[in-house]
Amino acid sequence: TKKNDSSSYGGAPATGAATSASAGGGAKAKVAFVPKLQGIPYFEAMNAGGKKAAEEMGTIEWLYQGPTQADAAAQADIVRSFIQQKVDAIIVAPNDPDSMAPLLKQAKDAGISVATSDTDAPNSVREVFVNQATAQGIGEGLTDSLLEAMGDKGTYAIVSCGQTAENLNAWIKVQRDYTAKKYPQAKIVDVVYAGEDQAKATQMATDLMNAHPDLTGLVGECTSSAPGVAQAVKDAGKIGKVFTVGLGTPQSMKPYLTDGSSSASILWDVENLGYLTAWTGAQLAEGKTLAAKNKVNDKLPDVAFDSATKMLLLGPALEITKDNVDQFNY
Amino acid sequence: MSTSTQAPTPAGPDPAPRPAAAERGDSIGARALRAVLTQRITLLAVLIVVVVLSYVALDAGGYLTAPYDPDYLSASLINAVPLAMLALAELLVILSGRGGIDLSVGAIVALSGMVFGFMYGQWGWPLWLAVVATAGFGALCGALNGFLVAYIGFPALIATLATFYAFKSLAIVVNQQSPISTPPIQELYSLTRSVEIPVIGGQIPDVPLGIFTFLLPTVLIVWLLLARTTYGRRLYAVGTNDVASLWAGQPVRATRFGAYALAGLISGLVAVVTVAQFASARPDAGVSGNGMALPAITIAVLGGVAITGGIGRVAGVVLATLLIVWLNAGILLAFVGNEGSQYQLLALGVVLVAAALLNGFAGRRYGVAD
Amino acid sequence: MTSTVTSSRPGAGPDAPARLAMTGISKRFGAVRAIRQADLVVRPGTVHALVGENGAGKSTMIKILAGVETPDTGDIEVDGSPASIRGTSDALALGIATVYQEPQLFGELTVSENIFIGREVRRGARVDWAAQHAQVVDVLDLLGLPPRVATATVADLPIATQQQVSIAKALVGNARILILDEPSAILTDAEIDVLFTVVRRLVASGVSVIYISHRLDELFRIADEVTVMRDGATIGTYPIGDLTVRRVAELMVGGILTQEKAVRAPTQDTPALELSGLGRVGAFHDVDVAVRPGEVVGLYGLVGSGVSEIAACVYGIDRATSGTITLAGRQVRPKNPGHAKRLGIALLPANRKQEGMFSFQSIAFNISAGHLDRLSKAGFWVDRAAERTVARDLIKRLAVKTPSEKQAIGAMSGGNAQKVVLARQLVSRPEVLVLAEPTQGVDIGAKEEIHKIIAELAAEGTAVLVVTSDLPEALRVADRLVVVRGGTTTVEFGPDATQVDVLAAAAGHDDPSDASDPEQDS
Amino acid sequence: MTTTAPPTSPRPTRRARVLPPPIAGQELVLVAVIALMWVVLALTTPAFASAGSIQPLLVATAPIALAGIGMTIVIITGGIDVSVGGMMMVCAVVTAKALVAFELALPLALGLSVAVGGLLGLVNGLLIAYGRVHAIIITFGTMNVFLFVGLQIFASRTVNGIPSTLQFFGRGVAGRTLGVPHAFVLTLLIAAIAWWYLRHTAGGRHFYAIGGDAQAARLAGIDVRGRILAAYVVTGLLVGLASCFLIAQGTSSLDQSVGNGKELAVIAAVVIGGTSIMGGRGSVLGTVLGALLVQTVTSGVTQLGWPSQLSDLFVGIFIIVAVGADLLRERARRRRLRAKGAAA
Ligand SMILES: Nc1ncnc2c1ncn2[C@@H]1O[C@H](COP(=O)(O)OP(=O)(O)OP(=O)(O)O)[C@@H](O)[C@H]1O
Ligand SMILES: Nc1ncnc2c1ncn2[C@@H]1O[C@H](COP(=O)(O)OP(=O)(O)OP(=O)(O)O)[C@@H](O)[C@H]1O
Ligand SMILES: [Mg+2]
Ligand SMILES: [Mg+2]
Repeated sequence: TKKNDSSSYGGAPATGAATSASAGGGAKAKVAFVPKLQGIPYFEAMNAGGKKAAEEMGTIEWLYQGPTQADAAAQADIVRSFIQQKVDAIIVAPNDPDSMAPLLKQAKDAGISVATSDTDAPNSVREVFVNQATAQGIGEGLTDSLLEAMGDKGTYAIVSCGQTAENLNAWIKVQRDYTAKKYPQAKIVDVVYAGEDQAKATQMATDLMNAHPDLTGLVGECTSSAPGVAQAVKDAGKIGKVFTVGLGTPQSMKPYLTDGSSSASILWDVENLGYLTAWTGAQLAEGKTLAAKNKVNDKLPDVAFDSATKMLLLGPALEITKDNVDQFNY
Repeated sequence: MSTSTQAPTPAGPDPAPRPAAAERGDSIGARALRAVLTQRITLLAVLIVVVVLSYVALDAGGYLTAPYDPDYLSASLINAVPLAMLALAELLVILSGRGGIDLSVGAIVALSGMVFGFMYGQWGWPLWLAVVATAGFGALCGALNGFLVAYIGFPALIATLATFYAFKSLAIVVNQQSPISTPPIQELYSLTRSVEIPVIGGQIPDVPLGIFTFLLPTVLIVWLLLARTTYGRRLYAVGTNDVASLWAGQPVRATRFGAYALAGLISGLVAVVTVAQFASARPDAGVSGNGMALPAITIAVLGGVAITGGIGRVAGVVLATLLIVWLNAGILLAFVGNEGSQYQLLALGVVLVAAALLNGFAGRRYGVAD
Repeated sequence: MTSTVTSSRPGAGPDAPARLAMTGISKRFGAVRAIRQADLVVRPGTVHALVGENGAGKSTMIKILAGVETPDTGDIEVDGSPASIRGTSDALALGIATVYQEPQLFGELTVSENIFIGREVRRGARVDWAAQHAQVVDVLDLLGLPPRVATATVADLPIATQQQVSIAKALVGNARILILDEPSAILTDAEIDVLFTVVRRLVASGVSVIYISHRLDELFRIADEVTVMRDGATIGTYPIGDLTVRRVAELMVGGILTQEKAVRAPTQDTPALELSGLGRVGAFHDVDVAVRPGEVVGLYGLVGSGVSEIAACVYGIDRATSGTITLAGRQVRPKNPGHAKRLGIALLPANRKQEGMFSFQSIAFNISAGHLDRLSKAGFWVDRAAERTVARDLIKRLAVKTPSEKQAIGAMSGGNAQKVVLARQLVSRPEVLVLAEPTQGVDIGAKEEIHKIIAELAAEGTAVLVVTSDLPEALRVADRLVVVRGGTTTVEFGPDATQVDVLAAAAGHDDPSDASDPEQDS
Repeated sequence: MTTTAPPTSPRPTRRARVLPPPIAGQELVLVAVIALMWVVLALTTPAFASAGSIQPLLVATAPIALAGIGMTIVIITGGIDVSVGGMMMVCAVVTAKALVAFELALPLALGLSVAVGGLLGLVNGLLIAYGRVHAIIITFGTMNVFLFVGLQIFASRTVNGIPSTLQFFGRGVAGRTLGVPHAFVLTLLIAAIAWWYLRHTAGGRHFYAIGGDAQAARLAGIDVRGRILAAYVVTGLLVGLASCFLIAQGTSSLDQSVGNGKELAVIAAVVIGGTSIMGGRGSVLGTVLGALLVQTVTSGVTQLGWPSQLSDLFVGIFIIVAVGADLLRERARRRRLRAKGAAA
């Protein structure tokens, strides 16, 4: 029997994996991406982008495997199995950044390059964080879009999802601060948590409208509550009276953007994010260093890398409205 | 590990009078078949061998994405720690009879994990004190269940469904839904790393430390408790027939109460394991997704614990955990992409139903009560 | 070897075809040959008793007839034509109605519903409650129960009334063969009288009744013919006139019974157990009994008289509300069975299956349960060697038939299981031993052995209180017999009491002490 | 054997009450508690008592109540079904996909969902009735299998652009007639039928008998297996219908979180409604009220502006209180019986 070379303390860090991919020529480097959750359009679109990158670049094999529940433990299992598979790079969108940190260390010790994408694990050994947009950009984008619809004033509420989701909570914090600063006549009256349940998000949005009859805005903080709040407004017959924005994927938001129950969806090009993630994995696997500005492909000619925070930024957040929604097929 | 010498449970070597003729006349093969079909522990042991060998064969044939080797098996044991411990907690409460079950173990893990987070991560208590206090807090949560079930007379399913909701809600509210992951908590991860076993460690893979620090002590203590102590006897007696237990002068309520409190205590320990494993005290640990309770009950049942009480063994629970953990670990290597996690669900469901049906069928066929 | 019989009863001439003929019936359960080549012929309009030791196969025989079990071999003819009984509904369709040994009632349903369950009177899609109700009221009336019982929820009724409901259930509908499997076990004598009246009325109208009972004296009041079973085979069928209780018992066990009674004297004068003025609201009052060491006292009362409640009180299951319990001169108040045990009281529960046995646990487990403090180190660590020794000793002493102390008690016969439960009471020699219905449902052989053990215990100086509703047993084992009637102790009899005297004292001459007052529902 | 009523029952004068009262203690208590909560919420929140609040509340109650009716029957027979969440997922995804692909009409969509639910219920029922393994074990197993099937059908995608066909059961205007939500009315109608069936037909009473004592029920000639099978199939059918309600209440897309955790929500509604988990006793009206109570708590907490996570704590407390009250009543009943026995 051989010793575990994946253990965190033992086994000399094998530097071989990265070099062999570049030197060996024939064998493709294995880049694995572990999303928070499988089967939701957001991560499946990232997967599509990653696959596309693998095809176009031709130097990597793209692996994608996610848990069926947004659960840190289930995600850890998958990371562990990728470590066992001795892939060349593991990129994770952690459900719980703190939980993921030690595992990433374990992977790195086993000679695997590690990175995060979509959600960061700042206290980890990750070499790069592929960021879709800054928390600032997202939070402000949501607030601006909503307040534009609301006429810069009024009260609004937020329907969030998982109570413990780091990035959602970070965005909410930005929204609170930014609203207080930039829109003194506007106010956030409540933040509620509906989990990943669309029907529950819809019902909670309905309850919020009843609890605050003067409510004129609702934010759906994630891809399941964004259409949920819009549906609630539509059901209550309050289109034009209560405005909603959210972080919804284009196809699920399309009906609501069209009928006006949702003013805008703040997102980014998720496929491009997937592409960038795969590209980053390839760079790491080949042992290349990232420049301050990177040309990834024609669509991403100028991706900024901040070497201080080791953050690769996709670009500014994107406002999806009824006019541009059809550009996205996910 | 083998716990096959457990005395009071006839669930294993079956003592029912059997026709001597049939016994003698049977070939060794027929007897082995009978043992596999009627005894859950034998069945599980055989299944584990079959599963591991099939994966090894698949591996040799190049059908797996990575080697299914002792290293991987050993590394995946880290999952066995919380799962087996909670399944042992379920063993205790299910044994206590009258529809004993504990749906709240996952919520206790979440809530006492937060308590541990406060004590160790924020208030700076020494580790040993925080661990003891967390276990104590878990026991207190379990004691609430035990009080409702044993002294007030609530059906266990209902009492623990209620406390599941309550503990879950409190865990989220207690720290405004944020996890606690201060540096002391993060450093705890080292408790779950893999270590080399002394003496023979050079020859075999390293094993996750949690196995030694938490799982094996729990297994050993629960086994001794059930098989060797008067409390264990009383628990089997109460679970088998609580009226008779009362008439025999045993403290029925206290015994049943104890089972729930102990289950809570084990859940408190699992909370520490979970916090260490994830380097953060998460308010939704143990309740996110499908939660920890349902898998724990499933493992217990797969391990041969009779839902009616009074029958069940530590060995069965441990073997069932190994089977599921190693089966799942292999599935992740056998299926690429999202399919892997999905087939884990299928495997768990099919193994559970098939084992239960097989035992039921064989029990009737061979005239042994399941 | 079945002897043919002719009856002299009118209306059931020898030429009439048999109502029921079961021939060559065999049935195995795994390796247990429950029935072997048994024959049973029941003629129309007769009461046919089926007797045999425990496990002789009586219940299995009637379960085959009722469609609960299917025989391996054999034929069944009803009224001369072959019948195929594949399920309970086939049996019902043939007019075979059964009162099972264990009550088969549904606690949350009303009496009416219980009686018609599985064969409801329908009107369209729904149940015709009114029509059912009317029939039920008639049948209850026949059994001397008021109409309001029909709408009562069964769980709200006393156990004896529940048993009568089981009987009512069999009486509704046009049964041609009525099977009663130990119906009298928990009925009071007055209720048994009502039952017998009903049975006679049914028989007169041409119904055949198969009657199973361990109370052999009853046969002589009701049966026309008796079929004796032994080891799954039918030994023979005899007209009742050819038999005596003794003869039946001999046929059952296949040998001659000896019956002698030892004469004992108490070893001390201070009672080991004394109840004085003991009472519990709603159950009994002013109970006075004293049992001295080395003495066996019988506490005899009809079911419902309060005997069983007295035992429960002495053992701390219930609390007395008045009076005192004194143990060897010291007044005590047992709080629970554990406490009572520490005080030196041991009790054999009346209901073996529910209150005594840990079915799928071993004999050793069953014996040591309740004595773990003694059979352990520091009250915590089970001393398995001591446990084994004690179990083996008791198995030998009580002549329990088993290959090993590891055998599960659930797979043992009733008599052996009873001995194991009794063995539990003897682990530490108790000062006071209360035996509630020590031989209920136990066959004559085992009964004898248990009686012998009781005598031995008394000889060793234990004070034994036998609480029973089995009069012959009470007379047989007790040195003194205290009769309970209407919730209180009444007369006391010495060793030479006769059955008639005691029964008269227990049942009372003028007031029928049972609960079934014929009060009209208003 | 059907016994015909004999002509000699001349007692037509007074129709004696031959059944227990139609509404038992637990239902009355629940009605009182819900009424009290509604009054308090109406007084303390701006718009709880408005149509815009009550209508969605009733709609949101419907799926849990509906699945709860099936679960009530299952629990009455002494069983349990923890696979309803998995069943909901399968029914919902099949129906949603069919709606998108074939633009099904409403009756067809309903029929499809109900048929799929019935099929899954049949699987449970067959395994439980013929496997002779405790229902909780079987349904723990099938839960996982159903989740697998559901995820496979989802094929890692959400179902987008679901047509508004099912809005007939939604929260919106299309889901109401004269202000009354269709989903809730249909639920009440089905509850009423189930109530009548359980109370007045032989088949219904047999469920109770089986839960009371399955062995005795078999001896009484009741088709125990058939009835148990029926209970799970009915649960499947109702879960199928409830899945349509869920689709209608969600958005125009459906993701794989649908049904997650619903089994516990449904069981909570049933036990709050006073059905005994031991079997043999229970009422579908109680279940509907239980579901309404839980939804009132959830909506109430949100409308009061309290942390939304607190609603679970209240649900837990309500379960304890509701079942505790039932236990006390049961104890009082036994004490009464003893006292009566003493008097006699
Ligand atoms: N379901 C069963 N499985 C195995 N053995 C059985 C079963 N039912 C009965 N037996 C066995 O068949 C034999 C006959 O049992 P049966 O119940 O007919 O006796 P019985 O004469 O009615 O006894 P009792 O007087 O105690 O009621 C016994 O040995 C019994 O153990
Ligand atoms: N389920 C079973 N499987 C195998 N053997 C059994 C089973 N039940 C009973 N036996 C065997 O049948 C024999 C007689 O048991 P049985 O239960 O008939 O006793 P019994 O005296 O009729 O009890 P009771 O009076 O309580 O009905 C015993 O030797 C027992 O080992
Ligand atoms: Mg018997
Ligand atoms: Mg019998």
